[in-house]
Amino acid sequence: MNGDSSIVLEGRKLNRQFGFGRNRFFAVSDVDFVFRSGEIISIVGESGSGKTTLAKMIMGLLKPTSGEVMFRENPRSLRTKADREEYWKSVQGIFQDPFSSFNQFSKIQTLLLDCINLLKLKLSEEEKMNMMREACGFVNLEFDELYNKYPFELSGGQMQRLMIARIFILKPKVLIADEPTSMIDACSRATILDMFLKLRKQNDMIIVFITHDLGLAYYVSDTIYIMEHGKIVERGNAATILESPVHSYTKRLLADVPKLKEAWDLG
Amino acid sequence: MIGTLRILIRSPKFIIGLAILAVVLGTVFVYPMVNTADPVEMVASGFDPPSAQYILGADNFGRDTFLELMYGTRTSLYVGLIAGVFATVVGLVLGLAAGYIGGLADNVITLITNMFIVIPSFVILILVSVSINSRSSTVTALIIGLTSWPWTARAVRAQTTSLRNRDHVNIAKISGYSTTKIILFEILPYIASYVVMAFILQIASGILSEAAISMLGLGPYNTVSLGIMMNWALMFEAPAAGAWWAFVPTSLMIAAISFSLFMMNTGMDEIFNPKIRN
Amino acid sequence: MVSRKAFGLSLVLMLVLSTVLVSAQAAPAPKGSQQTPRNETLYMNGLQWGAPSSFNMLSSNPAWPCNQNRFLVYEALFMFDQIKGTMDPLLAKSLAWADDYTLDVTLNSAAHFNDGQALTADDVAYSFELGKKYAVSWSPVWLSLESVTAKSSGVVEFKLTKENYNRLNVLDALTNVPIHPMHVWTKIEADNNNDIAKIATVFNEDPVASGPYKVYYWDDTKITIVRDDNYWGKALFGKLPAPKYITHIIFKSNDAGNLALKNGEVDMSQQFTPKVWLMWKDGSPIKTYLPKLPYYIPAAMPQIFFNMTKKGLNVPEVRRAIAMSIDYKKIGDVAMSGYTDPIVPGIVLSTPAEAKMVDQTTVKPYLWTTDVNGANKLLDSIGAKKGKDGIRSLKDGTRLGPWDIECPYGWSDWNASLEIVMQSAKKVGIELRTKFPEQPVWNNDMQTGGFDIIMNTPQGNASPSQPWIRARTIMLSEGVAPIGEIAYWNWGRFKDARADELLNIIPTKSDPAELKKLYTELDVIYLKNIPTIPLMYRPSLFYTVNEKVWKGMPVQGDGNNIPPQILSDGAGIKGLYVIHN
Amino acid sequence: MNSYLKYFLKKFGWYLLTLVVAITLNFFLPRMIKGNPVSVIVSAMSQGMSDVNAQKKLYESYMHQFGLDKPLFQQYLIYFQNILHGDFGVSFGNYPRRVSNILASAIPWTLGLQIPAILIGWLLGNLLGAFTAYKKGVFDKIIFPAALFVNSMPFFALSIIMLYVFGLHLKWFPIGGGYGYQMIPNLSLSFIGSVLQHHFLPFISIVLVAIGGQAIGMRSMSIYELNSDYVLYAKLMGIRDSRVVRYVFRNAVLPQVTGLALSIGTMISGALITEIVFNYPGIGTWLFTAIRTLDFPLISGCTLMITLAVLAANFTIEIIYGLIDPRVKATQMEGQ
Repeated sequence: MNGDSSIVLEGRKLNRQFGFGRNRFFAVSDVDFVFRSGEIISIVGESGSGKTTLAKMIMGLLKPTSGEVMFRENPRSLRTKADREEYWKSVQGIFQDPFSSFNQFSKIQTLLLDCINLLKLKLSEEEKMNMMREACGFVNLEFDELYNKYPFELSGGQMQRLMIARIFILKPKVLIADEPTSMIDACSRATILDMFLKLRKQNDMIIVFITHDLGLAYYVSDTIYIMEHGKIVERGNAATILESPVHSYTKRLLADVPKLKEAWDLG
Repeated sequence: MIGTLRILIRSPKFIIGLAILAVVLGTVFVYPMVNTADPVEMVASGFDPPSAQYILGADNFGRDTFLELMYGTRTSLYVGLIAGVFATVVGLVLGLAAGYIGGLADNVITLITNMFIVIPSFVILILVSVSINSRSSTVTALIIGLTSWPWTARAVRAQTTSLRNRDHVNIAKISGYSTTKIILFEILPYIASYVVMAFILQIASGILSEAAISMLGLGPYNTVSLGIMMNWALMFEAPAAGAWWAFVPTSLMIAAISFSLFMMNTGMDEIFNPKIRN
Repeated sequence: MVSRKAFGLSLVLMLVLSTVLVSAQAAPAPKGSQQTPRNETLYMNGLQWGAPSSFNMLSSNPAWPCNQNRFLVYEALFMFDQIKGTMDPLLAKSLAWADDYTLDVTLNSAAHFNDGQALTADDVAYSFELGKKYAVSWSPVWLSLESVTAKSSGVVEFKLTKENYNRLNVLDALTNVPIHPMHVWTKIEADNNNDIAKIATVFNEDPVASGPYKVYYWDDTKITIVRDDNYWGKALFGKLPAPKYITHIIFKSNDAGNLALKNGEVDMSQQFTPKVWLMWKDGSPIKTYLPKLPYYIPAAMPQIFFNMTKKGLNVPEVRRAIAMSIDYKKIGDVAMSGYTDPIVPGIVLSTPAEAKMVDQTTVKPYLWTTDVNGANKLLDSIGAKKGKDGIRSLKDGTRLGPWDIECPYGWSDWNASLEIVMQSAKKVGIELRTKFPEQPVWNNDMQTGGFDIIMNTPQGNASPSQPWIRARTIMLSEGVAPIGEIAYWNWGRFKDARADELLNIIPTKSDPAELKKLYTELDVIYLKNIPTIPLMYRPSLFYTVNEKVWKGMPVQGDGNNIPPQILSDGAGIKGLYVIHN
Repeated sequence: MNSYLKYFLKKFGWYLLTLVVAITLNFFLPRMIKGNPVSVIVSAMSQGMSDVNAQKKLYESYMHQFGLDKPLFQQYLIYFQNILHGDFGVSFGNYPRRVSNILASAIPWTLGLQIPAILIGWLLGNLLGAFTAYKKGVFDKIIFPAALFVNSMPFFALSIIMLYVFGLHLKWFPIGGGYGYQMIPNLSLSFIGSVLQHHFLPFISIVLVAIGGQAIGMRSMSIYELNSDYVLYAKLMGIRDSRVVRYVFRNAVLPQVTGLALSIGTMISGALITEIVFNYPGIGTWLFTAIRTLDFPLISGCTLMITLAVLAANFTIEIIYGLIDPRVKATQMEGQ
């Protein structure tokens, strides 16, 4: 691990419980993590292991029941609108299902305009259009054909690329990618992964892949966290973990790698 | 919006419903402009049979039944509309609150909603109406609305709960949307078709409820409504007097209005739930 | 398939089961026959609107036929004849005034109760005493009575009070205090510790009484009584009443009752029947007491009471203008189906018997009739100008309305009348709004003075004390609680010292000429002040018969001269001896 | 603990809580009105009474007897306690009759009228709905709107028209009441015959409206099922039509059972007004009388009975449904 680069995000004893009383269960319990700038991290676990819950807490979409998220070495605050906007300028996400990531009732351009607005840039209409055109160009989409369309007129791959265009505009410090390729056909998958890596190179961005695919994790990441039943059972350098797994769960996951994708992880 | 309408126009059921409603609305709003007489003026003698002058004869008071029917329908539509708006707004607000906020608010609202679904609304309608001494048609409408919101609330809550966790809502959040904006642009459009359909049903059930409580003598004071006309007809023994014109047209009018609304609703249902389409 | 059969079977079972339940829960076990043969049963309606709650006349709400004035089970000393104004002997043979304060009543020695015990002066004294001891419906007579004693077994002596001297009250009581068997009720009293609250809850399922019928069967839909073939009155009337059974059907609403009358399921109806002439248009054997309009003998004047404390309504000209605006003819024709003669305002009815009690020429200048122009002129003359909305305001700015005009929901003839009054008042620039709440609300509003204008009938019963009792109900201010508290008469809180004085003097007088002078003076006060407006005449009881089964029902001009007191009240009971199949 | 037992207890607790809320509403709502029923009783009793003090005494004694002189909350506790003992108090309008006594006399009539009518209406309606969904075409085009139209008509409107046509005009059936007036209830055939004869018109008018409502629901459920993948698959597999139809019917009817639970309140309410039209001696007619006289205890008694019936029906259906349909049980048992 690169001990010298600065810590951007840190989780301390994060817990998330659902339900009350006898129905209560912990989706995430006592999770610690440290994300340093420039790193690519994978959080690997089976469906129901709590990785999506964890991702949502990192993105600030779910409040932890207890524990703390440190952002740039300070406790993260999401209390005011300004706090939140500041955080989301730096921490962004991409979700698994591109179809449900789009509001079916707004046009494509709204999605990108929202990002420009979040950045609070004072731009003319013309400049905004150019910015969006550039973003679309980055993901190999023709903005002028698309901007007035509705999401249902697009394919899944196009949608997910638009999501990446969003990130291109926002240029966050951290990107949480929750199974971003699991619902994409195999040949666009490689392109999309390439785009992620390109983005990272440009911005020195941390990418956190949330995935059930240990193979993919190994292929892209520096650090791997293995999650089971809401707990991080093993963590460390990708190569180390793959070569000498310690925890039995990791071993089982490794054994499953050749089988690949029994089901789509909807969790 | 335009697109939706274009699809709706292709549904014969919706069109039939709309046409019937349009005819009813046209008649009840245009006819009183032609015949400007006071509907409560007693112009004939009680239960005069239909004649050239009074095409539906006279009611027990010797009022022109047809003219009264026009005004009565207006009142009933008004009551149905207000009740529908009230029930839909309350249902929508509570459903959104429960579904979107979740947690304790959800538990409390859901508990209340489920209770008011199981406790017959008719019972509450009676109890509240009995307890209110002076009832205008607006008050009656509000009482009816008060008893019919739980269905909308329950459905809106269910849909909101599932929408709340959808990724486009998450994307909107991390794009800096405020809660109001999320509800308005990310959730409402998805449930709008349902809410409109529920609203149409609420109007129909509002009209039927007004008729039912007016039959019990708990309807609004100092006005003519379809329920009150039915009530007078029964109280003044129109059936025994053979005065079918005092209650048959009224019954058919109630049926026609709710039929047209039900038809529109079914038509919309077939559009928005494509699986039901035949 | 099997399940469907089982389903059908269980449905049938359920139906049968519920029938069994219905039969099983029916109150007294049916004795002998399973039904009362149609040609032996007289069916009535309109005197009982809810299921019987008791046959106990000491309770607040005894069921037909154990109501006051009704002589089928319990009887009183005399039967009042509404037409002739006479008191005909029943349990008593005769009455005699020993002096102004002492009245001796001689009993019919044949009289006995249906358990065989003789009915004596002790039973009569005891029955009156019950009213002194407890608050029951005939307690008020004790304001005018000092004592009731058994002079001998056959003679009862009534002593009247001097300070509250009122012959009318006492004569009324002779025609309506039900005579109870002392040997039965002293025991009931003892069993309940002489506590009226407890005594009043005694159901009295099989009343021991002296009348021609005994309670036979009752449930929520009807009450049936059966003839006592051992009835003492066989001697008095010469025979037993014709119907073996009398059933009163309990309808929940007028319409069901009228349909049953039309179909011949009811023989005698005390219900308001709109357009009754339509009933016999097709040749059905349906009759009213009078063959022509107004069909019924008027005995009461339903009227609207003004709240004299309301601003605007306390102006006599406003009240007179409303009185002159009202379309009385329309009320008569539309609301009352024509069952009323043209109304002559005043405290007396227009019947010959009452009309002669005031000097018609003296009161004539004060009478009013429908005169919209006149009403408008009157309002103009006091400076009440019409606003933009056509409603007038008084000089001081008081708007004439909106005032609620109130009567109970479902009293269809009254509801219609008030609709007409509302329409009428609009024509002279006064805004009224009809309000038809449930009866208890109306009653409460009326008694506590929580109304603007309210409709009621002041003392509608035919009795020897009319028209005094009616006038008292309209005008006596003594003993009337202020607004907010309960008043039992003069609900509008009218106040006139001379009227109070006259109302106190009249019951002590018996000279017709003197009475006429007093009544005339009282009537003039009434007509000048207009505390109420009579809207119509109304019979004290409606009387419509269907002769499909029972023929010879008493009607006017049939030679029997039996009053329309529906075969059960007062002298109306005589009808039971003339009808036949 | 057995998971079904847990489900059962949870449901039971919930319904119990709902009942408590209903009882509370039943008590407080009617007491908001200003009219005082005691004054009616007293004024009936004191007609012509001229001693004001005597009247006052009488009034107070009744206020005391009905417990109306106590603080409202105390009245509520007493009311609650009494209800637990099956005592609904004394009817104001039929004093001194007890409300429980009145209800006992009315309930068999209402049950006898409504249970068969609603069940038969439900059964016929579902058959008709499935049939029209399956046959489609002209049949559907006529029956569906007809059913919808009948369902759009309030129960009482249909009742009045039936009363007019079959009772008054054609004179085929008696026009009101529970049995012939000449009858005295007993177990003879003639009495049962009379009951059935009076039963018919109100029964059929409830059935007709119920058929309409159920047919519409069943039709759309069946169409939904008929269009689903498994039917297509079954057809491709060459499974006989009649068998497919049976599957479809079975799957479509399950939601209809819950539908019945949810609509039973509306149905009972509508049917109660039918009783008024036919002067049928059941709860509905009593309720009407009670409202007219503001007989609080009786109004509460009637509305409570209706609520109780609806709650019981819902509870029963949910319990049976939980037993039949494993999906329901599973979702009910899930954490939230």
